[in-house]
Amino acid sequence: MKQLTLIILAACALIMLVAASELPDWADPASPASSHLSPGFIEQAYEATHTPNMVTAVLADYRSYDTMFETVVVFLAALIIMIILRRTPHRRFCKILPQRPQRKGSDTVLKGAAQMIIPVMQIFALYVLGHGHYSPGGGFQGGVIFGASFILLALCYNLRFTLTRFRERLVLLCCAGGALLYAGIGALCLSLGWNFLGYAALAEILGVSEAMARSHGILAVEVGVGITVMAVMVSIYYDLASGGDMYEGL
Amino acid sequence: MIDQAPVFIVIIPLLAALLLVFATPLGPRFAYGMLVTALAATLAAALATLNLVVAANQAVHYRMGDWLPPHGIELVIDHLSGVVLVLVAGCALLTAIYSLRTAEQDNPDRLNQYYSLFALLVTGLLGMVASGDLFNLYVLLEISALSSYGLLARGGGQAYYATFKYLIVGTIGACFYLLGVGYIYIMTGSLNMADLAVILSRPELQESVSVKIGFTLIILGIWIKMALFPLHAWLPNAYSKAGTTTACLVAPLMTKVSVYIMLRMMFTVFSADYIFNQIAWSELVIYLASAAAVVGMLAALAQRDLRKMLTYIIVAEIGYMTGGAWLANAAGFTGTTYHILADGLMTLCLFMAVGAIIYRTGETTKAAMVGIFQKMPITAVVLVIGAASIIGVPPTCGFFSKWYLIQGAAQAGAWVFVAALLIASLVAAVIFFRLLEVAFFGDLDAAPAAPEDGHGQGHGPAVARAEAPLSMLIPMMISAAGLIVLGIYTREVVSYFISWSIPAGF
Amino acid sequence: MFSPSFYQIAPVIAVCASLAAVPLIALSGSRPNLREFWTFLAAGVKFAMVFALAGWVLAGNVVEVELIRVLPELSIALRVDSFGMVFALVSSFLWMVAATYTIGYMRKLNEHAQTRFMVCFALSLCAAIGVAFSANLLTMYIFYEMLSLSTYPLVAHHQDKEGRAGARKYLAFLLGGSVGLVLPAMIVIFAITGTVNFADNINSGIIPADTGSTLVVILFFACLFGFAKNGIMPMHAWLPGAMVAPTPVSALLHAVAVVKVGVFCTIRVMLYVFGIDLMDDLNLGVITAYIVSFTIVTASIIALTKDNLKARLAYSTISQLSYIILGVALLAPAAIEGGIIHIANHAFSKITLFFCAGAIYVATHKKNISEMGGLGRVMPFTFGAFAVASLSMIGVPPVAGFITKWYLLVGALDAGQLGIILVLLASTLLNVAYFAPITYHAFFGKPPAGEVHGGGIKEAPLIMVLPILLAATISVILGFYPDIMMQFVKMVTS
Amino acid sequence: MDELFPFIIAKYNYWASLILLFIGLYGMIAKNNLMKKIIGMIIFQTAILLFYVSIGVKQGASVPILFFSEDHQPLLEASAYANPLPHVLMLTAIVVGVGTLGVALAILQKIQRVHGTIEEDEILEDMRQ
Repeated sequence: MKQLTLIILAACALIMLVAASELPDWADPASPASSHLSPGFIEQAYEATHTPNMVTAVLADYRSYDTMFETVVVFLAALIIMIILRRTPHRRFCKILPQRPQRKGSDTVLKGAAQMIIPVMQIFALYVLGHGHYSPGGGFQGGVIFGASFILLALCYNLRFTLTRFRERLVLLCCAGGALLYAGIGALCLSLGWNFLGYAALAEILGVSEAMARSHGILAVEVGVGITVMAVMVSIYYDLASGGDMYEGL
Repeated sequence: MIDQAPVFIVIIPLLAALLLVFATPLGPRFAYGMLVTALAATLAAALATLNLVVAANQAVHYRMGDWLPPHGIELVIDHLSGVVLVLVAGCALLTAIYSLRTAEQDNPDRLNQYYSLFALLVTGLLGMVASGDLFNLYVLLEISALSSYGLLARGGGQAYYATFKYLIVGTIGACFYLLGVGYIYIMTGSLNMADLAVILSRPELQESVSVKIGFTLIILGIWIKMALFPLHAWLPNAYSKAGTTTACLVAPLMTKVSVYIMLRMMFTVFSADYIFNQIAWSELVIYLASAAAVVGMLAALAQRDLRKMLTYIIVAEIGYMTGGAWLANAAGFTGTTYHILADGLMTLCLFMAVGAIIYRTGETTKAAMVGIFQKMPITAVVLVIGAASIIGVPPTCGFFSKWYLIQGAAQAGAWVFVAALLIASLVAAVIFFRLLEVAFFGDLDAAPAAPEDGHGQGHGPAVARAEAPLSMLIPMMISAAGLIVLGIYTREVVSYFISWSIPAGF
Repeated sequence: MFSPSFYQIAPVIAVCASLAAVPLIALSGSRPNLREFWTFLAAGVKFAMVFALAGWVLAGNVVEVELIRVLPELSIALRVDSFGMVFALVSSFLWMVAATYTIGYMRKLNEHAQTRFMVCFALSLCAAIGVAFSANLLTMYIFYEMLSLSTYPLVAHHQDKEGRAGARKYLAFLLGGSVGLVLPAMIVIFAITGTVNFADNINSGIIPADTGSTLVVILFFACLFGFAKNGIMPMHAWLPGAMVAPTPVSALLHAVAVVKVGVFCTIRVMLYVFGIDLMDDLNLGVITAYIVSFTIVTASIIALTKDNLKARLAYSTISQLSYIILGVALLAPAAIEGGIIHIANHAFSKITLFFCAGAIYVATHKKNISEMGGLGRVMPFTFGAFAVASLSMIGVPPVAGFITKWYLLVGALDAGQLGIILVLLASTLLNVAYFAPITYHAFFGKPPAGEVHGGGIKEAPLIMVLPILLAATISVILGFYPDIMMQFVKMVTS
Repeated sequence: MDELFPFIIAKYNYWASLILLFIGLYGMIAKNNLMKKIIGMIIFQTAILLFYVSIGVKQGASVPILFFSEDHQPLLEASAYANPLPHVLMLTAIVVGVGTLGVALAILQKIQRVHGTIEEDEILEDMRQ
């Protein structure tokens, strides 16, 4: 059976490898992908959105509908993992949790390092998020770094301690809240008479030009993305690391 | 405001899903009310959109973020997608109403999160149907896929392994689709469906091997997603191990939306001419579809578990729809699209009826059917109507879709497919006949084992009335009535909606 | 008489009267008398409508009503013409008779689930009239299926293993034939011609002349065997199995409604879809005639071997049904008339026979012929009627069956089919051989050893004997005045 | 030979990602250990990411972030920047991949708990009992 799979897959691979000769050359500037839509993005994105980072502009404005669902995918992952793994009803659990004594151990170095690194990480995360308009970065990257700071906390201290700092219930609300912020901005544009996610609608409220309004809109949704991604990272870590019961963990 | 209706179809369930997480402290009844209200609003939006489409007699385009396609993403709703949106929203609403008891039974804790997943699945499905962008379609495909993994895994026990297999296979399917889109993107530089249709009609791309590979990958991916024989192995286990509400939601809609996506790809992105002259797999696909119909039904015949039986019937029905789409004529296309509607509704009807029977009796095999006519007469009637539709008894809608499919097959000279449809119908008749026989006669074969209660001549076991709760009965009755109404108004459905979508060249 | 608009509604009422009675019957299950009242009311309304329409049809009118247009080219529509009227008159009249009898039978035997029984009974009658008044193949198919499904609970009434086996066979043959053969044939006809409406006359049919002859032959035989209710061998096997049903069911459904619907549909398709001309061109008539001749003779021979009265009647039915198709297959006007009139003649005679069988069972709980020696002396009315009906079956003047035999023989002579004449003669002899002994045995035979017929056994209740006598009387009347039905039949062939 | 080498160079991005893709696919289909299936899945998805990202590369182009000249005028020339669209698409696809991976791992934990193993044949054996 395995051999058969191997043979079939190898045959398919061979066909596709040979057929690849028809595809445009590596880094060919004249390829359709580089010549059909992409010049439009490159040439108009700045004017329309005041965002020098075209990836951010395309991600959070031209294709912001995709990105909204991308955020939802992240939220969904956390939700599913929680619904599959989580065992104890969390409300009762959160009440007993703070009284539990912290684990004592000889990990002073770890804790000390964490105390130093975590604030820096978090500030850096905010920078990455906020600077996404000008440099590689944005909500996803910033959110991941921010989430990683909590994971670091959990690794260097322990899960229970982290849970007291960032309650599970709050994590879940943040997961949904970020996505809700994103969708809410879209709906706000809708209520201002523009289409869904047409940030230019914010120009009236903010008193800026439409391009600038788009830039602000991008920032706002990036914040939403950042919150969700951060919370989801933490939530997934909580559930996967403890197997869903929150007592044990790395 | 009314021209914003298309976007509401997608964002209402999305917002509901997000808000449901916040509404946890308000209790399960509030969550239920919220879900039902949101889905009712979604249905209203879908109807309003359909109305827009019919009034304008052309596709409605909605530009996300006011960006012009092909740079921006647009929603495109034409007659076909409008009807499918109404179907999806309607089925979801009925399932939501139905879920009052079963969802709480299956999810004593985390009901809100369960409902949130429910709403997200609906969002994904509706978004897929409405989308006019290949990549956006992929994202929403994954949303619906991921939420269905979550919902199906809620079944517990053996559901985990079944869901895992579904996850692996589903990911392969979705990634094939994504890779196919990559090929198309490389060759055209575009992702917008309407734009692609124009670009792909260029002669050099018609001949291109890479475009053919792209098309093959996309179609293979969709076939995996819709469980076309022989890629169906994941479906029966995954669906039959799930909770009742989940099964009622996932089973009728997921595969039907995949069929719709297949039609979209075949006839909107590519063209009938390209599919049937350049690709020219029709014969092979029709053989596959015929095999799917017969094998699916025969496998269903072999099942003891009621829900597993129904899931194999889905496999067979997928065969009907695929075959119809590849017949390359108007009758076949009409049959397929009409069958999307009919099958969505009848699968829902059957799953709800069987779910109610399982809910009341606790049995999952055909032993659950004993005395069902006395015990749950309304449910039994619903089951009979659903079964009649699957078999193809007039005037239920199942008859008319089969009519079109057979007519199309006869016109195309695909006699294998005609034979497969008839054999499948007959096997379906046997399947349901056996169930109803048990319901009618009681379990006669099992009677000798317990002779003391078999006094007289087995004149039907005397059983107390134990009808399903009203929250289950109402959606069931609506869906059963829908089967008949849809059947009676076949002409209207076909001439107002489907005939507009028949691709050029048929 | 009535305004023309009345005649537009009348067919709908005629079809739907028993359908409308269904919820009423179902809801008044706890009050048998009220329930029976609804049955009679529906039967009365139905017969009145059919009777009113009969006059209108006789005046040369044809009523067409479109109910629902399901597809752009396809509708569910009713049409009342002379051919349908023959069947509609017979079945709506006999429903009243049978309903009376049924009530007596069911109450006397204290059967279970009487409400369900009456509901299905009403449904099946709706279907039967629907078939009679169908304007196209689709409508006919729908009502045909409805009849199959609604009679299933009747056949399976006893809910035991025997009933299950019989009912399984019943549904397997009927649905297998209709879904497996008729449905595809219908759709192919639709694909070829673009319509499934019946032709206006029996000559032309609707199939274009340039259709490939192989395809036409396949379609024809798909329809001939697909309407399995017509009992042509080898699709007859359900009929003896279905005799497990209570006798009124056997009587009405298997002597009148079900089998006659099968025959009616077959003839409808032969004459109004394929048409005489096309059948003649392809020699389909002769082939069909010999196929059904085989059925006639074989079924008669099997009937000889049966001791169970109902089984013998069942095989007799199979044989007699083929007379009807034989007549039409000969394609000569006289033969067609003979065939069609036999729908009515056979219905009245056969229902009498079944009623008698039921009455005997109710009175004595006997099913086998060999046990009925001497019963004629204690049940004179029942066996008297039985004797009259047997004579009709055999074809002795002046009872109705003679008319059929006469026309069939004339038709066979016209068509020059000497082989068929021989078949008719042979089957008449066989009929004598399996019917005469029953009557003889009953009147002149001796009771089985150890049994003395005395005060223990008497006639069945009056409510059962009256319908028997009525049906037998009409058999005789139809023999004396065949024009009652023949005027409609003549309109078919003219 | 002189032509083959440039040819391979010109297409190697597709070849590399396709080979990776099939390795991943083989792992997903043929491996008995469910964890290895997941690893196959990651390889499979990553291959597609690479496939897409490689489309975006353009000869002589820089990252798609606008250059400003001395006098703060943006350099708006299509040939100067790589194609931003594949990056955007793959950002989304990465996220989807992560989501799927997380869900797969969660389900795997449950499988381990229910069946006591993550070897496929042992699970099937366990389910048969």
